[in-house]
Amino acid sequence: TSGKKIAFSNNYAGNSWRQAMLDSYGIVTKKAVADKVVGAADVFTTADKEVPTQAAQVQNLILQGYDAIVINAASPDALNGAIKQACDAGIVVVSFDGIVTEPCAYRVVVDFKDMGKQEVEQMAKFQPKGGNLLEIRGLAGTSIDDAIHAGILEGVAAHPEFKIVGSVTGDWDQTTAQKAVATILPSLPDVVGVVDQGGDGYGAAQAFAAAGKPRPTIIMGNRQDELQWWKEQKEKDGYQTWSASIAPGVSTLAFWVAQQVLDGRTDVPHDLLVPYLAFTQDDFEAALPKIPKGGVASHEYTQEDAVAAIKANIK
Amino acid sequence: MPEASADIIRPDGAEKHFGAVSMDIIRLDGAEKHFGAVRALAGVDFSVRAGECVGLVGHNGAGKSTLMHMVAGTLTPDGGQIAVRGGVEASYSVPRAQQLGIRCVFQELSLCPNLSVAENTRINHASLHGFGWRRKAADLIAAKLDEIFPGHSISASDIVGDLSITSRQMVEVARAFTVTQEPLELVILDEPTSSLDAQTAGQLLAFVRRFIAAGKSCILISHVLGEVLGNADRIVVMRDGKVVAAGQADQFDRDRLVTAMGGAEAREKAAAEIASGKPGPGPLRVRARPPRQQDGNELVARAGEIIGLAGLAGHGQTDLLLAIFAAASRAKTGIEVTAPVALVAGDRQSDGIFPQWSIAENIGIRSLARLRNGLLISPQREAELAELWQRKIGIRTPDMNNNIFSLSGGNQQKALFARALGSDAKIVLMDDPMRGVDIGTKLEVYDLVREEARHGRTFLWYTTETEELDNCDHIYVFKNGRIVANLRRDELTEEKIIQSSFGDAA
Amino acid sequence: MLRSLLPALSLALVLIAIAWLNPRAISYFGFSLMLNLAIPIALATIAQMFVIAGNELDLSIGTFVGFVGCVTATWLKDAPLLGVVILLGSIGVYALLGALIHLRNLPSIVVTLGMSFVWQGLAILILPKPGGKAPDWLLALMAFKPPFIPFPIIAALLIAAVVHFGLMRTSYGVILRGSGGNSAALKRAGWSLLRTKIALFALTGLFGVLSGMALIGITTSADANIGNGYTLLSIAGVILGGGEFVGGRVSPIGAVIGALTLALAASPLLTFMHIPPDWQVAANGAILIIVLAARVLISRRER
Amino acid sequence: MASLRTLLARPWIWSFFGALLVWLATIAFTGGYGGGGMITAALSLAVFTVIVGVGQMFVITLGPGNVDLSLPANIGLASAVAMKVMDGNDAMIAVGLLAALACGMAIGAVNYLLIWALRIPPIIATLSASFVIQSVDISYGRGLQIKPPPGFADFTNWQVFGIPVLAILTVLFTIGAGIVLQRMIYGRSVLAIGQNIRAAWLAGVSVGRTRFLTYMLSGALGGLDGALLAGYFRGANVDIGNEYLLASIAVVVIGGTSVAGGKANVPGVWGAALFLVLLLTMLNTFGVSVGVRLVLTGLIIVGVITAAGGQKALR
Ligand SMILES: Nc1ncnc2c1ncn2[C@@H]1O[C@H](COP(=O)(O)OP(=O)(O)OP(=O)(O)O)[C@@H](O)[C@H]1O
Ligand SMILES: Nc1ncnc2c1ncn2[C@@H]1O[C@H](COP(=O)(O)OP(=O)(O)OP(=O)(O)O)[C@@H](O)[C@H]1O
Ligand SMILES: [Mg+2]
Ligand SMILES: [Mg+2]
Repeated sequence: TSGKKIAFSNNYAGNSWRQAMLDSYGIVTKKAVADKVVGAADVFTTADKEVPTQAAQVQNLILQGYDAIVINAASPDALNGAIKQACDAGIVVVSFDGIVTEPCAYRVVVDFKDMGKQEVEQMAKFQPKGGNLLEIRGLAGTSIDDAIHAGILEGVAAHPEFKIVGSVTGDWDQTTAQKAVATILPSLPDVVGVVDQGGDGYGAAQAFAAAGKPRPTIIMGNRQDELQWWKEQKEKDGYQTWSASIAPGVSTLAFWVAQQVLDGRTDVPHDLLVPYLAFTQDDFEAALPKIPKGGVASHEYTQEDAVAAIKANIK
Repeated sequence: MPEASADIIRPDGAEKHFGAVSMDIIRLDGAEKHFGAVRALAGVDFSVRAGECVGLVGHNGAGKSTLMHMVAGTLTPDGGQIAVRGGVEASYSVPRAQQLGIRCVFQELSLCPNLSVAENTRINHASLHGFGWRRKAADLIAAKLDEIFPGHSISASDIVGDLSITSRQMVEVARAFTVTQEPLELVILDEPTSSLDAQTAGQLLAFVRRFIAAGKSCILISHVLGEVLGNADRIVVMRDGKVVAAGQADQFDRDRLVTAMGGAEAREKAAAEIASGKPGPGPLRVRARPPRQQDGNELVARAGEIIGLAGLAGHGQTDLLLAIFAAASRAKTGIEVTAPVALVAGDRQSDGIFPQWSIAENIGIRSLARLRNGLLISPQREAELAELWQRKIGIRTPDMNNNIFSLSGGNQQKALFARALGSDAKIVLMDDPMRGVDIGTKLEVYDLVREEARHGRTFLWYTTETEELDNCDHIYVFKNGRIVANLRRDELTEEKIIQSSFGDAA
Repeated sequence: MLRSLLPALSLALVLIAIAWLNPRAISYFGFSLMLNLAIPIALATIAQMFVIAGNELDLSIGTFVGFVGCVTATWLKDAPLLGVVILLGSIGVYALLGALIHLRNLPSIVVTLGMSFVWQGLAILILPKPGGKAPDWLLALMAFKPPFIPFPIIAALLIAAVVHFGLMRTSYGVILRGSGGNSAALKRAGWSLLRTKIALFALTGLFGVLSGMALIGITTSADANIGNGYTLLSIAGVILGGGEFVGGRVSPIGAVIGALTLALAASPLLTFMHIPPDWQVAANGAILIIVLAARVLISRRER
Repeated sequence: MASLRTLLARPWIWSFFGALLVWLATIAFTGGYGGGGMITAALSLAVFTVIVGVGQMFVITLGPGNVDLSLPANIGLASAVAMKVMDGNDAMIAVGLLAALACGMAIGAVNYLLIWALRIPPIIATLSASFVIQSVDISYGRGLQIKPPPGFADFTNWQVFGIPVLAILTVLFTIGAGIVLQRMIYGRSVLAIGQNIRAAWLAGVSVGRTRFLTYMLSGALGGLDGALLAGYFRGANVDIGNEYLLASIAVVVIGGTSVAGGKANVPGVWGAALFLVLLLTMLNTFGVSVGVRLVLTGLIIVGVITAAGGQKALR
């Protein structure tokens, strides 16, 4: 595949998760290009998480004559028109994180629903007596928010000792999340735990502190500041929690999948399930020093990882 | 005023006179209107007959425009009755007025600046629609403009916002006289000549006479009493919201009108006496050469001088004033200005007034630096300045903290005078500033200007009224953006100005 | 005269840059791809232009397009009659807003800001997660491949021509624009300002609906957040096309050209330039600045 | 009675009315529980909107078409600059604040340069500038969350008897802004330009300088806000200012400032900011779903403005 060109269509670069995603992608693809595994691997970023802008971007990548497009999509369905056009032009499309539902594309999927469910399962370990939960949701109207939320509801159904007494929208943005939590806290009864969608944990902790409320168990999202805070609390009084998120490096897995398909593999399943990245009380401190200050935990995949993942997903 | 009472309208209403007054196109009985505390109309009886031209005069804020709004249906009276051809109208409105053939040229121009001349015609003529309406509208307005203002240079496709204020006024007049499906019986002209030069004003008035001769009617409002005296069949004088005199035009002369209006009596001769006691020329204040000037002519103004800018409207006078104004803050080739400048705008709506502000704030804006007490503007000093000038040029309002738009048109203009004269400017540029100012006030302002000039202020005064040039020490006549004549006051005659305005001097 | 040609000049500038960077794009296929997403933008810009013609501003057009998209991908497909009724009803809501704004003399910017939340909320209620599917006829329409001239170009010409005729040439169009130029004059001439305001808002609603439907026809399925960016884009398009915020000075042809310019400058040009990811967003802004600055150089010379 | 009528005639009273109403509705729902905490939270959060709102108000008052769309990007960049300069060190707080102010002012100056030198309409000029600023921020901050010094973080959350000190300072600042607007030459110039730029020029107002200062002021306030936000939300990030695009405009217009220019209203900015935060509090407390929450937010905004009514047209 040394003559093949792979483009990466991204719709946002302004937070630490996306930056880590781009970093991982850059490290892996630069090496791949240098090793002549592929001919080119260019990155295209639009500003605003906008669907129409990204759709236009995909259409322009078609015009540019790329052989494959790796995409983190702004919408699972609304880009289908453009994705279909790409497939029709003979281009391999591999989506991850923000996946697309168009059947001709490949999906590197994280089981977000399971992640939501696990949050409650873990919560049950730390708060065996149960109690009130606060839920912080993500960007309304998106599929990931919907999936994690569904998982959390399932978890709560399985653990009737928990009750969700408040639910706010954090838009996956620490500022918005902290603000939303701050506005609802005064009127909430005591809360034993916070379930969220990753990355909002630190903001929630700040809001509880600002309101002078007791610190609940907050599920974390693998960001450096979250793990750092966790560590401080642990050292203070043995605080326990759990942390999970999709690894930004999954972008590299998507890259390798695209490379494998371009290489002529025809047995690659269109849906590849990969695990999310989770830290527990025992292993998070080991990971902490490796995460850049203000960044997020990541993991880069190799070509072999991709081959293994493909194999694992062939039924 | 017993002499003039012969024709005063009796207040006992239309019903009694049913047959007798059937000639009346429109008749208002006991019309009243309040704006907050202001009583704009205090029971006015007014009527217009077919085939007559009624002249309406009165000081600024007398209620003339308000009365005309009632006739045109754009304002409903608080009290009183409106009858059309003898029949009392229960709900009189604009569409009804249009149906009856009543049109109005309002004092504030009523054109849409974003539309073309033809499109503006369409706005006042609902019947201009359907296939080919653009052609029809363009032809109609062009024909009417040709008829009223022969030699005009307006095209039906011109965008109104690009036209000079003079051309806009011409368009508005022509539009009102354009006939489509609806009849045309009565045209109200509220200060139609305020932005026209003598030449076009003459064309308009001649047309009005032809219009009347054809059996139609007209109401003519003007502060140029000569226009009213020379063209109206009947004159109605208003004062403080009431009709104070009415009668056949030949019963009035200029002095009697002025007295009836309650203005300054017979002070016109003042001009001559001042001229004598003038000190010699002071230091140079302005030296300016219009950009299109090719010969050596240039405008020179010294301290204490009143310089007149004459010629037909729109021939570069306003442009030169603006260029001088700009040169005062930023060096400009060909123009030398040696002292602070203030400007009295003639087009008050677009160049002068701050619509959100009170009268006092509108006056104070040019003098903010002097109104400060430390870092902050002192409201007290601002009020003092406003009151000083309210007294000095008689702005008619109960409270200077009222919004500027509560003033009548002429009084708004006075506020703009107060803004410039109350400032520290040594040079005052005046862009045809007497638009809509009543005769009494004009005389006061002339005095004021001469007095300020005696104290060393310099005035550059563009005017469309030839009479006003009598106040100037020196007159420059403009044509096509150039100075074509340079007259001393003693050389000034109307013929000379007209001759240079039309001649091929340049 | 030259001034009214400025929007076209901006567009030409962007096209030349594209042709230079990627000659392949200047083809039937290239234009079809590059411009088809410009159609909904052009429609949204026209929608915005109508309210701007009446000295108002619509901050809700983006979320309204999203709402229409959600309705199109759900009810209009599954229960066409209901879908049509809802879309007509939403145009009615726009008309009512116009009436409310006129009767209570409200700042349209606040009212439409409020409405932007309402439309977005409704979109999320209709479509809690992305999905739905555009009706087949709409898909077929937007995928239409006429001979020789790409569909987006035909559509843009058609939109510009129809709206230009309606607003600039008809007799009632004059009244609508006049209401932005001098509403007092219009009132004095006996026209109902309530009616002009209602008409302008209803037209905004109508073109908002068309924009939402066109967008879904291209993307094939909907997302509650799909139109959010259109609010700013549409305002910028009107201004880029030579319109002004007050005074009723707007140009439908200019607006369509403005929308096309924005659509081309924002994406194709950028994609073809191969800029480091960090600076791609900046390049987006820089292109806008350059396009506008070039216009200034020319319009300065004219003065 | 008469004084009540004059009070009702003031356009800003309605936003406070709205705020009060929303607050009463919330505590009626919770049975009086948490009412004080809500006000504390509302005051802490409203501060940030008020600061940028005042800047935006001056800009909008300059007349139709004037608006500063670069505020969100400005806030984001300034927050990163402030945090990097402070570098977690309490001794550098003042320097960091100055750096943020300087950064904001530079952005304001660039905005005006584009508007004046290139004659670009303000809305497009500030929008384009915001794209560039965003890129600068991404490449400067790398999307990482940079933490504030503890002293600064505590300061932004410092409360006396449940009243945030920052809110008290902001009240003083807004009183100052009101005085500048009505009683200083600069403020009068802004008002004059907003009503009629040509008349202002002809009345001797220095139009160019006033507009320049206004865009600088807006930029500076954006910069300051960025620093304070980073303190309060415990870290700078690219997205930190996102919500202030709409919010800064919303508080200005809901607060009674005329979008046609020439008429500004300082107290209204406070009323509207509190109204918006308390509205969020109320809807979060009611626990309605996102869709319903958005619909209600919109309807309540429209309702309040309709109740307030516009001003009557003059002549
Ligand atoms: N909309 C308004 N609000 C408040 N007061 C008004 C309004 N319109 C007119 N007035 C007041 O009514 C009175 C009559 O005004 P009007 O415009 O009829 O005077 P006018 O005779 O036409 O004066 P001018 O010769 O200056 O045009 C004035 O005192 C004016 O201040
Ligand atoms: N010749 C003119 N005619 C009409 N308006 C003008 C003219 N010159 C300047 N202006 C108005 O003034 C605005 C700014 O002009 P300019 O840059 O000269 O500012 P200024 O008032 O001189 O300010 P400063 O004194 O701070 O330099 C212009 O955008 C325009 O609206
Ligand atoms: Mg009048
Ligand atoms: Mg005159």
